[in-house]
Amino acid sequence: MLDTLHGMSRVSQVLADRSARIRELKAQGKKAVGYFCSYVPVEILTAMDLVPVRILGDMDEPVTEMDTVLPTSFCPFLRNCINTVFRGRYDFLDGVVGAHSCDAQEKSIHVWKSKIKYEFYHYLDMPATLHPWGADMYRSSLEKFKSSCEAWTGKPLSGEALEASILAHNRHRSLVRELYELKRFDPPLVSGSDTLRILTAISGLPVDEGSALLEAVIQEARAGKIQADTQDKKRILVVGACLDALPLIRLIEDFDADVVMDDNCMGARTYFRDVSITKDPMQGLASRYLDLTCARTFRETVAGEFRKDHAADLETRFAHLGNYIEKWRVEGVVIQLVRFCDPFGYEVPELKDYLNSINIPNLYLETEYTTGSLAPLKTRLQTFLETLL
Amino acid sequence: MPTDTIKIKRLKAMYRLRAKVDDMYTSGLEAMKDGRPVAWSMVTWWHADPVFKAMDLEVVYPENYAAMVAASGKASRYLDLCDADGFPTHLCGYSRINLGYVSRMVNGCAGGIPPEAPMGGLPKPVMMLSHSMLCDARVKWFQSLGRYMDTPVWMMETALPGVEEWNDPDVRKWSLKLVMDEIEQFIAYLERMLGRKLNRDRYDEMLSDMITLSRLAYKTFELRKATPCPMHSRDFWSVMPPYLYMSGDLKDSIDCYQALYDEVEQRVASRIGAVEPEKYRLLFAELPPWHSLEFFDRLAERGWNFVKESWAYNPPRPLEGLEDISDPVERHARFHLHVATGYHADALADDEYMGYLGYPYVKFAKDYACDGAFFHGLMTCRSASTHHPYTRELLMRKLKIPSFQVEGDLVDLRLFNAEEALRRAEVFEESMDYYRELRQQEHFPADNMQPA
Amino acid sequence: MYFAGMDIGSSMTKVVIINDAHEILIRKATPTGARHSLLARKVFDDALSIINLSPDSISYVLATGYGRVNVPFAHRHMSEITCQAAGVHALFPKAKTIIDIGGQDAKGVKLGDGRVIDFIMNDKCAAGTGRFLEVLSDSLDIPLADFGHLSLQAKTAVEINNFCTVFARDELTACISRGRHIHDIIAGVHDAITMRVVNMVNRLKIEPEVVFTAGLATNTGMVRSIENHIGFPVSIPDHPFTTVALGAAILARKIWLKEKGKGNS
Amino acid sequence: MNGYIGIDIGSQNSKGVVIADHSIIAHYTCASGVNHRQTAEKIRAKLLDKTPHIRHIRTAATGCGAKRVAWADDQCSDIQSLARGICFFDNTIRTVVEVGDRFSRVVRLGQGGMVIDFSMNHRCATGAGVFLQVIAKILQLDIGDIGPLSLKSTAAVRFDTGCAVFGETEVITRICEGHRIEDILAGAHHSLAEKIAAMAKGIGLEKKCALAGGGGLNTGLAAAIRKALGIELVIPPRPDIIGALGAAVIAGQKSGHQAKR
Repeated sequence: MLDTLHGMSRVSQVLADRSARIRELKAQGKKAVGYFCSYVPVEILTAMDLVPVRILGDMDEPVTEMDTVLPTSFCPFLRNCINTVFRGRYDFLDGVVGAHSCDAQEKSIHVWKSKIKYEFYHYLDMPATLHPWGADMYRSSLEKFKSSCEAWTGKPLSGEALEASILAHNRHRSLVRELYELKRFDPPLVSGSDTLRILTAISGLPVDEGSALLEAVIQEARAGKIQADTQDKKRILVVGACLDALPLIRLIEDFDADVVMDDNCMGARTYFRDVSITKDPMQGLASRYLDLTCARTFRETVAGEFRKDHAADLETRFAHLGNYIEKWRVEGVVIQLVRFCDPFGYEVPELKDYLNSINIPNLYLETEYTTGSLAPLKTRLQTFLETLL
Repeated sequence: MPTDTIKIKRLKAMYRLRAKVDDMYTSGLEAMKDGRPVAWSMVTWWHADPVFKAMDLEVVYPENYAAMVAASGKASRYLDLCDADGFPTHLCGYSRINLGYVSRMVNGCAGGIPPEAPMGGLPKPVMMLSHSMLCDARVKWFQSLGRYMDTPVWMMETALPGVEEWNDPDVRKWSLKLVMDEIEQFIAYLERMLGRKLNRDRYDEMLSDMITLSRLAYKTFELRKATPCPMHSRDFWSVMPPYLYMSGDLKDSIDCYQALYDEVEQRVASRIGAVEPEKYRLLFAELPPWHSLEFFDRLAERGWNFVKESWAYNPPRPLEGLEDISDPVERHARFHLHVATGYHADALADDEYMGYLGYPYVKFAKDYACDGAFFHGLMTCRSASTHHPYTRELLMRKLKIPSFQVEGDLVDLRLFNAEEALRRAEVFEESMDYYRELRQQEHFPADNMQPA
Repeated sequence: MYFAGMDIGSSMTKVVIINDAHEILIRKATPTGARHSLLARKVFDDALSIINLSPDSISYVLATGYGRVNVPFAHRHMSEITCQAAGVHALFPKAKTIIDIGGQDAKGVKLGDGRVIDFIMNDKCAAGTGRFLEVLSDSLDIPLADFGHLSLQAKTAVEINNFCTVFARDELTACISRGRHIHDIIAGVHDAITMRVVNMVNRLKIEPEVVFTAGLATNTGMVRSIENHIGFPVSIPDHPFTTVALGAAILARKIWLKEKGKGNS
Repeated sequence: MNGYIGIDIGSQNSKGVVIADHSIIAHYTCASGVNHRQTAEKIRAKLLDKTPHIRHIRTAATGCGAKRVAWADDQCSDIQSLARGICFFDNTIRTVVEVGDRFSRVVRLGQGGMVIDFSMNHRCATGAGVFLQVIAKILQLDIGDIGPLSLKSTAAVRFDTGCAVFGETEVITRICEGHRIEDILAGAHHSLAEKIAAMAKGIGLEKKCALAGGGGLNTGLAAAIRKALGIELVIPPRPDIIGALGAAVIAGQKSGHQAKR
């Protein structure tokens, strides 16, 4: 049976075929819902007994099905993900949820929906700022998401069920944070690549199975079974949009460095922010999800007042990075983006300004989300890491 | 066998409307000289325009200015500065020109207008308005200018509901509420900034002038369904800015458009086409190569007439019952919201979900009886290029209408190879002929449907 | 003690051997063929025999360049940008910016007392690298060595529109058949490369003293084109091919001393 | 007997064909060199002395150097000549893939070689034959040998470079990693075939499908494209002259004589 293994061996087993466990759950009558982005409220899906599955691309696979879907000058990550869907790698999905987080995702969802039919297909519109009236709109948009889930499953979603699901996901997130705590040691008790493998595994499992797996993995790490070997590794933080590029983390590890911390959708951006428990659980969800650290949100310190304070703006947008850098004793930051990413692309100079202002060496890398496009990064990464001597 | 007899017949009424674009810049510079505030704004598809006008705040549009800098071949200096400041090269071409321009203005000219700037340049703004319609560049661009200027930025949101979602009354309710809230909040912001209250009557007047102008433009372009088509896309791009940017005096624009409508109507009556003989009727997808518009004269010599352009640059379809809404803010909001949702119902009926940008072309191809679609893919403009593969396949699947692709870019003029495109145009005519016969055999709606 | 730096480039394999007092005993460059993992050993042994040293007299060997990963006898490998910085700093202590245009890529490096502060690199498109000249030299069958003085006699350099090297070559062939002079064509290619490289290096804010090194530094036409473009003179090392290997040898010595825990040099 | 000449001045190689009485009477290929005007003259002279018994009614020129063929009666686009040429060879063919030196083209055609839809690579030479030429040069192999050699591979090596010219760097890195030449070549052929297949899928494939252009002479590439497209490929005996053949057919059509086959 699938769940006899546990800890890191279970992680490897899940990664070998992410659909295996989902097909088992579907055999027991469960339904699976695919999503791309950290802005999809998975608590609502879990509360409706639906299995949220994060859709990922495959850097080794050439993109061959996109010629009548999406152009080449387009976010290569999304184009690759949709390519894997069109090649049938996610045929077990019963439903899909897309969010108007970035422009690329908003457009690809409408094109996808025109080409492949699912039982359930929801598009979650979102505001681009944190203005209160924008938050009102987002709240209604979330209500609509909840009611369309109810319509599809034919079951009402009670406040208790939603609150239980929020608690389960908060617990799940706290376990991930506990795993990250182990990376504050020198050497870290879990390497950057193993962290990403764990995060990728749990992104396709129901929340309680994911939590159980995390507990086992944390125990193994505490017992030193996953520990990275040598002592003087340089401690790196990787910033980016959705980073499931295991080969890039391995490339950094090849040059005697370790990714001890990150700010991207597979890692800290998703797990370092809990849903506060409020009388009305939907309000807790709305305020948490609007405030994630993705560059797509337009953040101004003095919204509304008639003045501009650029230094304060940088603090609002990047202070969380400063805290991570301090707590995880980071020596260098790699800003890793895929080409054609606008929200993060416009932020590169200001992010470098901020990192330079706190004297943290940083390197900006652009890839095409293919293993081939990583090869030329070897020299850049090695040079950057050598400057940290 | 190009003969010089076939040339694009330009409309006389077009020239007065085309000149109005330059007024936008001269009035901006005059305002600066007399110390009056000037704002920079993204195109907001009529979400902000009546408020700007009613508050008598001078507005200039960096997107339009960047297009002119690129067309006049003066972009490379600003592009190099933008690259040198560390911005990735794949960002929106217009934004890179503006980022470079501001870097030059602040670091090179101590905040003054650079001497080499075309059209007298853009003055330093007192505020900048970002907008969330259509692409991320228009959200993040003005925020990035914070590195150079201490100019406050106001962000105006809009709702972008999906095709299926728009069919749900709840969604319509809260989408409209957001758009109305944004108008009220923007008015409050400008009132705080300028220290004066909005004259609500003037706002109502600006609103009705805007709607009248938009309806008149829409009526004029409907006449282009006639065969032969009386008005070429070249004239459309010249007359578009006055209503897209609501520049200058709206009442004067309405008179100009009335003259345009009469001239086009007269051409339809006497069956005069913009291109004669009109061998092929084509759609044009998204932004034209501003720097090489004579390319269309060469195509006109082959009998190619361009009869309709993107949904994004045409006036929205008229909304019934708009006049009966007493509250001007609600009337304004419904007018703006209708821009991106005008074709959602048609798309839903056709089980297609790219309701704006993509699907309108199916309706245009039918209503304007087109033989082909010209897709101008732009390297550094994703919102104008993302839907091309989808729309090409849609036009072929639904209507058996072939598409012709030419690569270009907003700012790098070398990418547009007119010679090579003209060589392939001859071959594309064979495709258009083939599918025209096919449509007639299978009597597809596109061909035998009389224009509405 | 003696220290060796091996730079396995795409077109040339270079070796530099220095002694404890930083004196250069040998600087040698040999064309890299297709089978270059065996070549590194041969180049190393030849150099040793010229200065009649035995292999085990070399205390530390540091490998760099594209083929650095498989130089089995090297103690360690480092990136060619770090080595370039060390090598150029040794020759030009006041250098602040390095412009390096090789056969396969072009690089810009900002220096702070011999250490790399910032760097930038193009290895995606051949048009901004020396590869462009090799392609042109092939189709015009004019040796690369003559490109320098030929381009200096140009009256008006040709403007090249095409991005891609392959299409640019066709464009230049068409220029030739329309009778444009060889001098103007070569000068046009020099300017095309310079514009792309200087645009890239501008991201680091070019500050004098500027050192122009690697393959194209021997091309007087390129030197002129770069100087015109950045607006101030550039210094050229007398062996521009071997500055990276020299840097590798210098770092070999530094790391060896650090590991030995000996006093500073 | 009346005959028609077709001249195809390509970026690397140029070809000439004479047709008469519905068949190919003579053909000649040579390097395009630097001066296209002279090359066209050379081809014309060679064709004339190969067909003394033919009255050469009309000539059509195609390819990037077509304008240089001053004495040609007609200029025709490379896509039209490809379509007419393959139809002359076999009029049941509905899709033709041409792998040239600089451009790869895919054309869907209808009755009489009429073009229905087409696509080709634009600003960048990726997906064109030059990719394999660069690799053959760095491996010091003749272009004719790399096809058969690639077929001997058991484990093709992954190839990812976008730039045709930088195929060379990728080859060097693969060699450094100790891969066998056959596996590297197989990887290069597979990568090129995939790019062409993606372009072909973009406009839809209709059976029967043919392979033309210089690439058609490379057995390894033909096999790789068959695998990538997943359908059977017909290859004419001389795939590289199909463009010139098409130009000759167009010359015939233009002179009112239907060169039907």
